[in-house]
Amino acid sequence: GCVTSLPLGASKKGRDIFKLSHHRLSVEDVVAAVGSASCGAISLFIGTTREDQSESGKVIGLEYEAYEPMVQSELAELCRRLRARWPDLAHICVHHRLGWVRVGEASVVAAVSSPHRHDGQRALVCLLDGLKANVPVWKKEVYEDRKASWKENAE
Amino acid sequence: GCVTSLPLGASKKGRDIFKLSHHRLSVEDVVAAVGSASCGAISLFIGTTREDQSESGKVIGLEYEAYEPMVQSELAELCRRLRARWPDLAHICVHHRLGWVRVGEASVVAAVSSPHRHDGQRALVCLLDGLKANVPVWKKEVYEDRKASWKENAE
Amino acid sequence: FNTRVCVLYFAKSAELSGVREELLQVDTPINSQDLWTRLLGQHPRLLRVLQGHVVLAVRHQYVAIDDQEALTLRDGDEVAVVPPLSGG
Amino acid sequence: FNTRVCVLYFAKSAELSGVREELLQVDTPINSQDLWTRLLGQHPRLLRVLQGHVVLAVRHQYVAIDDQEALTLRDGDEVAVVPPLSGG
Repeated sequence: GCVTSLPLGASKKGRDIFKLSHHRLSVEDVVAAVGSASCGAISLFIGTTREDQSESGKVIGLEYEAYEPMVQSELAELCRRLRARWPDLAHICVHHRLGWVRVGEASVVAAVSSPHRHDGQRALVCLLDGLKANVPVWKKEVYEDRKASWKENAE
Repeated sequence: GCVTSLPLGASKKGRDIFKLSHHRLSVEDVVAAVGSASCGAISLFIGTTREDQSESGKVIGLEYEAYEPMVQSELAELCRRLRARWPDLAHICVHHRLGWVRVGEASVVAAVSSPHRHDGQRALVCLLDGLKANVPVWKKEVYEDRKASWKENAE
Repeated sequence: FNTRVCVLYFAKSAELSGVREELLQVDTPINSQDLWTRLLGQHPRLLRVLQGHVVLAVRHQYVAIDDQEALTLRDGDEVAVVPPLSGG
Repeated sequence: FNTRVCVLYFAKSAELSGVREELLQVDTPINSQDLWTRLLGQHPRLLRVLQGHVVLAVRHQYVAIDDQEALTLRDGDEVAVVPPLSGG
């Protein structure tokens, strides 16, 4: 199927929820996934392709691919590191697009819930840093003339 | 009416959108308010009352009030400071509840859009710090026995 | 010189004063401490609880109680009693 | 000792090799550099472009090309060619 849902089981403190999807991402779904009666703070990030992002021409969209089982294992490892650093984190959720993503659509939605705001906000920054640095996902920009180029994360 | 919508006009770089509402906050509305074709990053925060938050008994909800015109002027001033520090910020949006808010419902949803992720995430932390420190909004916790106590932000 | 300002009470200060809004005659110019003392005279219960935990807002600008600057007030100016904030 | 591993190519490496997946006979134990050399022998175009910009993943663990440790491979083990990441 198009959707790979990878619930990784519950740690003592909370759930790690990863999903790779060929369909539009839902912010509501990610918010619901990290919602918790005991957690006051949800920190969330939405990454979207910008228009006119490239020097190589007008970008019309992105084509994503992933090494899916290793996305799962790398995200799980990343969450373990976040939970070691911020033991109070409740739930962590990452939804990432695969395949064709038009300009203006979200390619990633990530969220963290935590009892205290600062923990969650810091953990979210590291979650996205780690995602970009270590999780095997690739995108190529596709231009108006149908040419394309593989991107590389600077971070 | 119940809803005070305070569009503060556009700065050169983007919109500052503030809303005080007696109704459930919509994450989708806040995301839409900061959406921008030229901005790749939306950083968002949702603050929700936690269950069993207090030593004074089980919290059943919060009662919020605000000095509304000064909420507007203080948030505008806060946004001016954020834009001075991070000139690339696109749009800033804060929706805050007023009146009775049950445990588990969001009391604040805030978001910032920016071309680059780190700017937006840092600005959002400061937006919430500033909101808690300077924007004239008050809440009292209401307990099962209908007793209540006014809270004070630590930050 | 005598002027009539609109005093707003919020949160705990509204509970303690028993009013949310009132018109009040004050001498102007007046500094923040004297303005606060005037409010205390009006609502003595305010003192006990809020002393040291309150600022004023005059025409939507915060003013510390111990600010020495003389405020020139005009008829209808808003003065708000601002107990500790707890938004968010 | 000879074993048959499953090599996966992603992104630019899949474009350059022309395949996304193939079975490959390799000697084991083998270090990362020799494994990479074996892949280059299979797909010479990989070299020019990806040399210095690629890591491998062996059984879902990243291994740098210049890692000296000998890898003991078994039949069916996954080896992936990992060009620079661009998720998010």
